[in-house]
Amino acid sequence: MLLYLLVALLASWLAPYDPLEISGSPCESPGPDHLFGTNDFGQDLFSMLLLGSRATLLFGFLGACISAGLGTGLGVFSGFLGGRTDRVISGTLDVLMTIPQLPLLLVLSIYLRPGLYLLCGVMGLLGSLTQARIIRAKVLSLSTENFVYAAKGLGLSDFHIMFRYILPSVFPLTFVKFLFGAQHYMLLGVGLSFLGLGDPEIVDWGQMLHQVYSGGGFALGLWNWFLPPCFAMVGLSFSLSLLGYSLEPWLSPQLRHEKQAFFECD
Amino acid sequence: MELIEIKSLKVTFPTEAGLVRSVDCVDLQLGAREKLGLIGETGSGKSVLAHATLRLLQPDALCEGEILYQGRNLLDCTPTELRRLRGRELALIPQNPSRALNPLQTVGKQLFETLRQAGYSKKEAVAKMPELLRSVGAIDPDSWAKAYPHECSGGMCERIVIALSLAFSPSLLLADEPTKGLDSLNRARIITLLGEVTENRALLFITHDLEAAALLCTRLALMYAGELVELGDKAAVFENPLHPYTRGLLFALPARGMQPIPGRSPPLTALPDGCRFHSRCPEAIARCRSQHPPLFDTGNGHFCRCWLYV
Amino acid sequence: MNLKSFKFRILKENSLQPVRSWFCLLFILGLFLPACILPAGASVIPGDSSGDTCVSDEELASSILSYMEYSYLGKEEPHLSAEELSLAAHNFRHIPYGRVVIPVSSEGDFITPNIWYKMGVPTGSLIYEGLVTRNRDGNYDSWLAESWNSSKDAKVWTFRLKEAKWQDGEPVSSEDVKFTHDYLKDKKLKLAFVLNSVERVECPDARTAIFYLENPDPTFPDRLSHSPGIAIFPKHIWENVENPASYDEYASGDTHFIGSGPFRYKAAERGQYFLLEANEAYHGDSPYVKEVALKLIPDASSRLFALQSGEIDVLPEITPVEAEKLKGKDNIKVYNIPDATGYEIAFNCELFPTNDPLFRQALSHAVNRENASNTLGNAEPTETVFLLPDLAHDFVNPDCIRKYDYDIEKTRAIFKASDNFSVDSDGKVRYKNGDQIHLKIPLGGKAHMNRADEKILNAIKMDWEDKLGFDVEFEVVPKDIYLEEIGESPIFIDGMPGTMHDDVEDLNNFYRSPAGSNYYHYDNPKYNRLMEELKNTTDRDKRKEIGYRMQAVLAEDVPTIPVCSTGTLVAYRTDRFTGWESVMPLQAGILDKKVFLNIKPVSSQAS
Amino acid sequence: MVLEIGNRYILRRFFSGLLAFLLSITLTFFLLRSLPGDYMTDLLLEIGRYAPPELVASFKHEVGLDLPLPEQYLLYLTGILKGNWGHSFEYGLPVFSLIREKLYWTLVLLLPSSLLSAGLGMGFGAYSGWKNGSKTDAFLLHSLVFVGAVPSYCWGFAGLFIFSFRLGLLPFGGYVSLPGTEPAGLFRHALLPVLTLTLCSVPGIYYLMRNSMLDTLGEDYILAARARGFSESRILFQHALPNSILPVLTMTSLHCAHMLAGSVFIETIFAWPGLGLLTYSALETHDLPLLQGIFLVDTLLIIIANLTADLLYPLIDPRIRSRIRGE
Repeated sequence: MLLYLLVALLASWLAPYDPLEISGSPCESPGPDHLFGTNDFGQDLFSMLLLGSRATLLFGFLGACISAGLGTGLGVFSGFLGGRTDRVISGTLDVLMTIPQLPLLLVLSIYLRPGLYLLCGVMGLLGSLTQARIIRAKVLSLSTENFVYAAKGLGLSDFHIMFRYILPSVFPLTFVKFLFGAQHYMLLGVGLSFLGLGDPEIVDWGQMLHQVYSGGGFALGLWNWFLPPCFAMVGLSFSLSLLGYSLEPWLSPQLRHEKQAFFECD
Repeated sequence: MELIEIKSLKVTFPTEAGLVRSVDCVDLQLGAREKLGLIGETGSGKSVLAHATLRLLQPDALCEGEILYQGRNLLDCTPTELRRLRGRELALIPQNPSRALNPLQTVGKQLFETLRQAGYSKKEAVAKMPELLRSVGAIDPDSWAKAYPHECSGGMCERIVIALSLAFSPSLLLADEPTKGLDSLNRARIITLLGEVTENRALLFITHDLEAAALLCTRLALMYAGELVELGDKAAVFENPLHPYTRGLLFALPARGMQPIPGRSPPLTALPDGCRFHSRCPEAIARCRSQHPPLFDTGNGHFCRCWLYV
Repeated sequence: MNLKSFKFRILKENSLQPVRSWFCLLFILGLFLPACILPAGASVIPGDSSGDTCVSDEELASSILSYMEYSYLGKEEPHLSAEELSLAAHNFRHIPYGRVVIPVSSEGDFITPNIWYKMGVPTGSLIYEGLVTRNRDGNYDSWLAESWNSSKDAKVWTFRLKEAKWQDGEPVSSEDVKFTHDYLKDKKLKLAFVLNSVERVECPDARTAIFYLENPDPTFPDRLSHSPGIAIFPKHIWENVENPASYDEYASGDTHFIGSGPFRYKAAERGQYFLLEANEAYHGDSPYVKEVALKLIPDASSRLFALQSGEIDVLPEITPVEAEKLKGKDNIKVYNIPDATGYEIAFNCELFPTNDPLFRQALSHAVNRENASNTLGNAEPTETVFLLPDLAHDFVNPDCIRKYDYDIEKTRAIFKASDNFSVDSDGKVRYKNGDQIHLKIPLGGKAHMNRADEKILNAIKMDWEDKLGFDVEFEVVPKDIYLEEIGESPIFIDGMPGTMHDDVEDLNNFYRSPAGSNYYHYDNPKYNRLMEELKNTTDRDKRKEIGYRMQAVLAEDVPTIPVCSTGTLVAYRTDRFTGWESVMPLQAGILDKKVFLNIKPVSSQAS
Repeated sequence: MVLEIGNRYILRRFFSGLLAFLLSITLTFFLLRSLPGDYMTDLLLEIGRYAPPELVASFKHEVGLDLPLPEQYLLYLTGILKGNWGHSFEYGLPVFSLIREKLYWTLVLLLPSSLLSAGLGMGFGAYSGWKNGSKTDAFLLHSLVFVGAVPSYCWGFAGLFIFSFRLGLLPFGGYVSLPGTEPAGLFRHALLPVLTLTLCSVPGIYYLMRNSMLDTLGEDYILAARARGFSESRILFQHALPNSILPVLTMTSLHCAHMLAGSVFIETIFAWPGLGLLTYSALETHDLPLLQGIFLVDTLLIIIANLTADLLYPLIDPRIRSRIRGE
């Protein structure tokens, strides 16, 4: 994970060529000049891979940030304030959630002719709906807990309780969802570019895959062209989800009572 | 011969925070038809003890010592043997009765299954069900049988759970905090009920409710931080409490002035040297801090773990 | 309170060793590895049971020879099996045999006569036919029309039809021609614009159709034959179709796709395949192949797989890289159909700095066409001519060829001589006031296949930046506003539309009518006058002469710099059918009647 | 049974579904119309410089693009209610019948694969949760996390490459072979895409199920059942499984509806002429009415899946049932 982040940050120093520059002849085999060879355009694949990590990571993390942030905010508000606010928000969520995400994204990416950020925003927005639901459920169960009553009893303001008491309690959940979200959005972003719907000016792995695929590199067995972005993506996605899965039991309340019953800690 | 004999039982759980010593060298005997109250505050290891007796702990829990049931060590039994013993011989009335019932099945269905498990034929089971429900105080057994667990009140659930455990007519009943979370009226009813149903059985009554224990039991055992600290006849314990902890508990009763014990019980992962109660003990002496006291026999079957009774 | 319970929340996942997860990974990959290492097993060609394998004429001849030797001289046994001999006989006697499978990338590519929304019946349709068809020599081949001629003023065109039959047995008559015209116009179909200039169609007899035009049009057959071309429809079927917009031919029972072409509809599964069979009652020579199957394979990689495994027999429109890699494979051959599609660097003759003819001339010398073509892989450099010599033949003014060859020194010389520019000692060109020359070139997003325009520009950019000191910048513009964008850009790259440069008529591109404009914002009164003259001239030699003069004007003004013309790369399996390269279709890829009339099954020696 | 759940509940669910549907209609309509770049510009690019303006105008008129926006919207709405979803620009056929036909083929893929993935995911998940901490559990968990981390199209390629190209065992895609070629039935054609779809949706369900199983195993009634001496298999099948499947079931129905959208990749790779491929080609050609139709169908399917889950839930969970009755 860290390695990926590091590569993304240092990409411009590490990359030997400008990824869009034509630095060699088309379809060179891997060699000392071009570590992974070149594509049909003569662009250096190694540089593309390195710099592509940026857009891909950005896509995943930005989307996840938006969805986690917005979802948590909405969920906390709706769950904690309850009453009419809650009914309005959760009703809207219910309705909005039935809108299929991928088709909407596909349509939008065609018609918004999007920058990366816009797509991220839309994705995050859609993702925040589910997130908000989960957080709301959690907050609802939290607000019946004694410490919240106690805080209310102390006469603390709603906002104070929300920020000081509720937010820290839901944070672990948010974080886990953030990790899964990052993985999900990354794959989604790569998928969109793979369909050829991404921003043509930004190099990312999905676009690289798209080029290989539509350029016939896959069917013709040009492994040096096809495998690096594939492995990079799978590796990143795998490590993200492993991280999420191993953190989830630690942070989510779901599996808590397994042993708690015996220790009866209050 | 005693019905069940627990000999220097140790239960530990490995956790990342260290070894949790839930039950530490506990010795207990229980005769047939004897009613023992096991008293202690939350986290003192009462429930673990009960679950250990039925071998219901997590596979990673380590049990040492011996639990002899009619001379047979339960810790050496195979799973199949254990299964035969559970319910038939040793029955558990679990905590939180409302959560101890499968929410997707009606009470009647669960009772029926249990009766079938106890060896009744289908017809017998159907016939036996209302009888059993009536025996735990149901006035309208049919409507009880049709109800889902979430539709039952706390007292009702408790009764149903008791009925389930009685389906086998076991010789030992382990009741894990049956009065927890009930209002005083229901509490009294449940205690009376438990008294009735255990007339011919042994009962291990786990509670932090001293009064309930006093009503139901002949002997009392007090646990603190995984250890037995006092064991004796009901009258002896109530009238002549030996251990400062017992005294503290008694004084915390509403009838006796409601004076709480200061401080908290130590974490089970980092137990203090010496007496485990010393930090909260008003009568602690220097020795309490350094040396762990054994269980002293003060005569008349009254035991106490305190350096005051050397 | 939560913190404390955290401590006790131990879960078993945490005790799993991370090493094990890598083990799992390796295990899964390991499952697939053997399959990757195993040799490809799909080299067996499917469908031999239905008798696809055939022998060529030469093989037939040699086998007959050896058979004779065996019979009469008692020599060795003949090489060919009875089956192979019979197949050879099929070829020899011109009896349709075998099935050729072609992939199409979208359902729209099936030969459906969906004349409402689509561009109409492709001229390459195997089922439907037009009146005439254009060939590569700049002339026309007869199709449904046996002969044709025009009146002196080129306003009346008479077509004499062949004695042909619709595939359901009805005779083709001039009424059908008239009906097609009327139908297109009545129903306001998209294709109607092709026939805009036609006033009416008359049918003096069953085999004569006369088109009366509003204006003289010496190139009327050109109009009818391509871009996109008009196919003739059977009146007796289509007159019952009220609303072509929702007419679904798949669902129309017995009247499926009735045309007059060499192949007829046999079977189809919507979205899967379209199967045609040879029309034995065809008015021309019937084809050698019995069946043509169009198979939907939307995915480029799958198409390549299918070719390599023998699922399909030919794969048109592959990229140069694919062509390069396919060349080494067994049983696969790649050839290029030189195409009428090309690329040019176009100028806006009204915007600064391209409004200066000197600037345009100078840049014409600074385009390394050789280099640009090489980056494409399937392109031929075209010199400064505004008609493609391959197609327009003697209409190309020989004086204009090689007028602007690649020579940076000449560029510098022109700039040096200009009042508006200066050239410094390094050979860098500046405006007179010393400013750098900045050029912003829009790129059509992903609109263009293989990003050919980008490749060309990249090749040229290096020269312009390094040698001339320009600042060249590309701006990727979305497809749908590209047209607007290039209207405001002084310099842009343009794909020359297919078959637009094959006739002097096409020089109309540079003509500025009193009302309208043109792509290049080019306006030369002399040229406009010539164009008007050309439009009213029907005599071929005279037209040629006017064309020469027009080209001379253009060569002087350079509203555009043709760079290269590209071809369509086609790969085919050598072990299945032969004769692909004998006919080079003019457009529409290989889905051309003439191609399919020529290919023959071959024998596969391996089997 | 329906009456028992309560008409009000059904009505409310239904109403919220309807609202969502209307919302998505409105959203797509205005979104697509108000954004720059419509079909006409693409069309003009296609025709090139030939098309005279009057043809363009008549085309616009024919399609209704020249009316004011609210009027177009009203027309569209009433049209949809009447089953007239417009004409596809590209195919020239009514969108509704086009989608209906494609939907059939998508369902041919989707139904078996959703059943398979639900079965496999729940089976593996339950097993993994039941045997929590064992080697099998660890193996399943890690393998499936890996499977889930690889995007669906990668699995699609892998399958195509290995089974169709390298081994030549399965056909290359599509649902029928050309007549007269090797006898490959629908089963052999559908095998790879179904398996790929299944492979990609199993991990999600698996993980849900495993968690849910772990949750349930921590419940007191499992302990109580053990204390009563029930056999392990009985505890699993009577207590643990029914209770842990409940929360997964609703998620699974939604999951399957979302698989529909995910089939865009799979169908393109395997030349399966379903909704996914239709979406892809509609995207490529900017076929506005078709896109809207597909989007509506997707929404509709998700709403139906939601409704099914909502109605199914009270049928199997008595707690929900009585809560609804209480309302």
